[in-house]
Amino acid sequence: AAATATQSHAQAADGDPNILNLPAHSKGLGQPVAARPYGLPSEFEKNLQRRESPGLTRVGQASVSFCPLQGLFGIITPSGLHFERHHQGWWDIDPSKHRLMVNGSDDSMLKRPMVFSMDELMRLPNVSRMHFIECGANTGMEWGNSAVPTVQYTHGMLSCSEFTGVPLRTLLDLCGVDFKRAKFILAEGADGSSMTRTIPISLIMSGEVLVAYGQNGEMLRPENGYPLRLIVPGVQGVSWVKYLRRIEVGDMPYATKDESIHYVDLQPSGLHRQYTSIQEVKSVITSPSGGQVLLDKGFHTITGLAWSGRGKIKRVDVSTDGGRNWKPARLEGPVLAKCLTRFNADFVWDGKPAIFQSRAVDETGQIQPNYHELRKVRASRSIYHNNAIQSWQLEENGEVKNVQV
Amino acid sequence: AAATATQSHAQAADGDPNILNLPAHSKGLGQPVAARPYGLPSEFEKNLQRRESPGLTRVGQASVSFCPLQGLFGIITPSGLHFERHHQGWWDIDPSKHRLMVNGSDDSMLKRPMVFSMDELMRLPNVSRMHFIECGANTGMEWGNSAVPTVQYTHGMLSCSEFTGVPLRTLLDLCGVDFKRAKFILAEGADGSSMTRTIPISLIMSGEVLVAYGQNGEMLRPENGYPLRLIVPGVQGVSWVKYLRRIEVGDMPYATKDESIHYVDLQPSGLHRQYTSIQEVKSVITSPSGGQVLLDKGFHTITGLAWSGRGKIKRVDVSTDGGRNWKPARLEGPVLAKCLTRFNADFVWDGKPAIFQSRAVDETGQIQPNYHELRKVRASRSIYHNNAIQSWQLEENGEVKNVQV
Amino acid sequence: QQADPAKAQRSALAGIGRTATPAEVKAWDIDVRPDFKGLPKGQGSVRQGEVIWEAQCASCHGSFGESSAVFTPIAGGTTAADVKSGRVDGLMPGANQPQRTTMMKMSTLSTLWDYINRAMPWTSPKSLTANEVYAVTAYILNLGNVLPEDFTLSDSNIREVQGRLPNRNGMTTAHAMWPGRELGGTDRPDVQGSACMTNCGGEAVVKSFLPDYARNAHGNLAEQSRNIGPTRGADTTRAALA
Amino acid sequence: QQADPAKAQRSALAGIGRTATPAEVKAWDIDVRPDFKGLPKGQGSVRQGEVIWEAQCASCHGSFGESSAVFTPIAGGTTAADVKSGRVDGLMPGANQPQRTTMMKMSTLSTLWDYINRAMPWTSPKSLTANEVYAVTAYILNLGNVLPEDFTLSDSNIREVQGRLPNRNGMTTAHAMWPGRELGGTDRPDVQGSACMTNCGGEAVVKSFLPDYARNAHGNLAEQSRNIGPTRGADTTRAALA
Ligand code: HEC
Ligand code: HEC
Ligand SMILES: [Ca+2]
Ligand SMILES: [Ca+2]
Ligand SMILES: [Ca+2]
Ligand SMILES: [Ca+2]
Ligand SMILES: [Ca+2]
Ligand SMILES: [Ca+2]
Ligand SMILES: [Co+2]
Ligand SMILES: [Co+2]
Repeated sequence: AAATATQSHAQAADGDPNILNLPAHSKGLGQPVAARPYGLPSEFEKNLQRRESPGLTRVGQASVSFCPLQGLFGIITPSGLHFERHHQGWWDIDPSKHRLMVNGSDDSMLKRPMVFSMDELMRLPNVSRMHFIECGANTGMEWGNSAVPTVQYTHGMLSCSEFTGVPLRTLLDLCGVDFKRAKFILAEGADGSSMTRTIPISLIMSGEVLVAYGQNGEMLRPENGYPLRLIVPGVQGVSWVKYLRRIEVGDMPYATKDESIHYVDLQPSGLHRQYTSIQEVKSVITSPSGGQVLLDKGFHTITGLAWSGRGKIKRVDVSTDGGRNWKPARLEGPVLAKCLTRFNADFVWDGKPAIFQSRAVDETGQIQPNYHELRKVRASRSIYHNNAIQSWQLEENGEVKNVQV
Repeated sequence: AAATATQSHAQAADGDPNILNLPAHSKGLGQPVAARPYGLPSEFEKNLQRRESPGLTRVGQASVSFCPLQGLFGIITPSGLHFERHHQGWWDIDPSKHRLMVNGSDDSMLKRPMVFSMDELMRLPNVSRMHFIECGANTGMEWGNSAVPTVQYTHGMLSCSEFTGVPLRTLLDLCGVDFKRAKFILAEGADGSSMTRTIPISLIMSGEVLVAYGQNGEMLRPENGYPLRLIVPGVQGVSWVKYLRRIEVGDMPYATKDESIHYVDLQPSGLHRQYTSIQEVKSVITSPSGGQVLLDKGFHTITGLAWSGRGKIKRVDVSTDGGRNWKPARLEGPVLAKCLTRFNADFVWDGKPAIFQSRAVDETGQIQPNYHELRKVRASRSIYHNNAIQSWQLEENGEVKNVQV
Repeated sequence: QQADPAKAQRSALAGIGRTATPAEVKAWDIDVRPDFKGLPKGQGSVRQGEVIWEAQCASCHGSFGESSAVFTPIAGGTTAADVKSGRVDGLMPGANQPQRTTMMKMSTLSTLWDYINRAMPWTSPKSLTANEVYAVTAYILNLGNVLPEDFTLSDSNIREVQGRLPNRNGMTTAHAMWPGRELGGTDRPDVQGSACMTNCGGEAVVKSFLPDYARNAHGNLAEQSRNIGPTRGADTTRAALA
Repeated sequence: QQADPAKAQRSALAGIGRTATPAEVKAWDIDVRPDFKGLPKGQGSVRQGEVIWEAQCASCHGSFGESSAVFTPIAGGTTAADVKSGRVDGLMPGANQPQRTTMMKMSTLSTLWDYINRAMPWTSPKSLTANEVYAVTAYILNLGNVLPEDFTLSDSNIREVQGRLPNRNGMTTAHAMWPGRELGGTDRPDVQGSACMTNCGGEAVVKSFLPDYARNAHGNLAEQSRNIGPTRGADTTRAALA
């Protein structure tokens, strides 16, 4: 590590050859505009990819690829690195043939069932909002003990984008939904799994739930549901139904496969909590984090992400001694509801071991728990909704490791 | 147009074959996760590319490619579609060899000149902020008359990203700059043109000017200055020096080629205004816009972007009768200083001709002028800093055209 | 006129979208609710189900639903006592069940029918007839000792079979994580952290960490981190530095 | 201790970055300011410049700097009268100059020297010696009738030559678009729009539009717009629909 740490140091008496000998790009002509009509990252950035966690799943089409949080900045996730979770594989659907149907579980739920084309949906009044999406199973492998080495695998089922779409409420209004009878909707996808999830009408009435086509300025990516996806801010990713083809308005929850057999949280009582949906207040330090090696002693920036499915982040504290003492971190703007918030804190490394932790508080006053506080109530078999404080241990050799205290 | 407009209509008595005959993706298995470790847009989105304006420039390495604003949503520009402006071509620079030097125009300006590697810069306290970047020459072709057909060519030297980097002020502090003597800095790039621009120290003291490496969550793209770029919020793009290699602290402006021969605004007096830098309050309707054809009468969403180099957007008004009558548009959140703001407004098309305009007001009270107001003061030979109200004429056949009223 | 904004908007937006035809709704409205609304008429026996299972399902899920080749096992881990109580003992703490199978968790029978009907077999979802779904559902229930071998499942007896599911009483909505009040949950989250800022708790002792032999289990981490910046990815093909 | 936060931070950040060596500063500090600070000693004649120009510049800029093959012409549009007044008449309204050349706009000679030195020749920037830059700068000034053919430009006479630039008095900083107060500009923007909301101005009459023959000049716009949504790109390979 010491060798690379001195990268900028004058390597000869005179100075650094990278300065003294002008590089080719200072003495030549580069490439023309639009050489790449759609650009890509630098060749030197290839290490940051979405990756599967070896052994986690058995088939690639019913699996997850994790977002490389260890290398990301700010709050917007580059769409090319957005995490993926498919149940029956992803498709690149012809949008001119895609339809959205809204119907009732019976005739009393709405005046008329309707069909919309993409052309029509994109004419309707729309909004643009920044929100995080987190899989309910994010950090699920860590309920019992430290299991995976890096923040990509511990927390990488997390991404954040600016979404553009039509409030679902508008579509329900157009169908003349009887809001006295209707209590739930079922959202259904068009892929093989035809993913189905129940959402309460009350949440839709708030205008927050979107039928979205836009993500980070362009159309949704195929892996994220092109051309249409449900956006359910604050709620776990499985409810953000991709390739959205149908909304059914009804008066009871649907207990679909991913509401009864999965995404249910096993409690110490032996009961499963059903319809656990909100992603509670959570944060993680993304760098320095597991699997990284600090190059040098001295000043470092501790950086990470905080979020809550209940609203805005109010504060984040950071500890470098495993949770004994805490200092407030700086929050970068904008701080938005149900959106990632980037935090930063100073750290001067004296070469001794340290344990980094971050702890978020949201605007409802909920404080992110440590593993002790979380397991006291829920034990460790929930699989889903692990929002415990993450610990990264810095060793004397500069290596950072995933630990639990 | 009529034919495509009825896309969602039941095409047989029974209904739409796209619904009645389940598509392949509802009856099969899709692709696995991480099939694309770094994802790309859908195959159906190829029409949106950055493009050169034919005849505008003579060589691709001293040229511009325009951002396809006509198809974008929200405020974040997908990095792959970010506009490009190169003076001597772009490079993909090895970041391990890249250095930033800070020196003084003479010894009295600072305690010591310094060199930083990327490793070091990325350790320093950093911030993440969303800002627009607009070339000073954006809309330059339209000073005299309508010249190009679409918003990509009229306004496409405009993009907006979340940037992450170190306040330049921190680096000047580290060098012990004497802020009583120092009044300006010169920023210099490492490419063939080694672009140089003067920035006032007063702006740097505000903490706004960043030495940035991050853009939209990942590293800057090569076309946008990888690995290091100066961010000068509110100021024209040419000052956002790419491939940043050097900052010189001095006591007078530098009158570089792009401060004396270009990016000077010819006034009716025959004098050139020099050091015009701020991008003043401006807006444009991105859809419906020139070169588009409305598929149908009835409801449409008018959508566009507003921005000001002086701070936040306070309001945007929209006219559909060429500026006689105006209605306030809805602003999408977040509304941030020196950042794009997305606005939306309703429009019900009765089939008659219309002229769409948008007019932005910023928090300092500056109101975007129409061409009459702008030319009364500056005539039409400025080339740079055309922030006039844009008009799009909707014809009875549904086609929208670039006009001036 | 401001009285009903929804109505005002409806009229402004008139002409966008159209009424769905009955045939269209029929083609797409395939969901089956816990109260069995949406369930098509039909029937299928355990024996018919076995034939379909062997032909179209067993390759992935195993002849007895025991395979974990593509997913957690479907059957296993339930007992006759569970069928009576409606609570699966294997889910109690310390029960030491190696896996939580579908049969152990499933509390609503509609779920199984609906899911097979919409998504299985995996490579050709929505290819089974209603009767075939009844049959294969019956077979899975037989594998789970919920139904006898000679049973024929149908839309008229499915409610009774629901009453035999081993984990039918195994769910609760008494929590604060549903984003509404429809399910009778609670308002107050069950877990709350601590706001302590100094001298909190005892010494920080590491209780869990990754074993050295797993160092390279996720591939070489040196290749999974950026090659510039204040850190590098650890070279996990080698032992950690002293 | 809070008295000097900059100092406090300096010490926390100690060890990040290092002092630049004199050789390093020399290698990169190439800028030349309007007061000629930064200008290396040296000299070059118009005639020497002509040789370099023909060999290394004329292919792109033309023998007389007249070519617009790669960029606007470098020379042209200035007169002996301009050299006297320091204001280029060709920039006045109605002057009817076809192009605004470099020579017409340039108000500081440092700019030309600095730019050639850092960026030209285009495909091999920073390859000229200081003397060569003097020479070619002299040649360009000769093309612009600023210097006679037998002139030798050097660090000792360059200030005088500055006093002959045709547009040396052609710049103003009296505007509100500099983000500071260092240049003696104004605080109030020169242009302000109108806040009028109803019945503003006269009828909206279209005064400028694209001619029909240019319809397809930017390629087929049907291929430059998304193929779904409320609009399509116009097919500009055909005449507009009636
Ligand atoms: C080619 C492999 C394959 C075949 C054949 C197949 N399945 Fe599956 N099955 C899967 C996979 C993979 C999953 C998990 C899907 C997911 O992640 O949502 C699954 C899930 C299931 C589940 C839900 C299990 C749970 O706990 O979530 C049931 C029930 C099921 N299959 C039944 C069937 C039936 C019945 C058939 C035949 C008619 C069948 N499968 C054929 C691969 C297969
Ligand atoms: C291969 C082509 C090429 C050659 C050879 C070349 N140039 Fe250029 N030159 C250009 C281009 C292209 C530009 C515009 C660069 C930009 O956009 O910033 C330019 C710009 C200039 C300018 C600035 C003009 C202005 O108004 O901005 C000067 C001065 C100049 N060149 C001088 C020279 C000299 C002196 C040489 C030879 C020593 C030279 N050029 C050789 C292509 C060339
Ligand atoms: Ca239904
Ligand atoms: Ca200098
Ligand atoms: Ca219609
Ligand atoms: Ca039991
Ligand atoms: Ca050091
Ligand atoms: Ca004159
Ligand atoms: Co999930
Ligand atoms: Co520019």
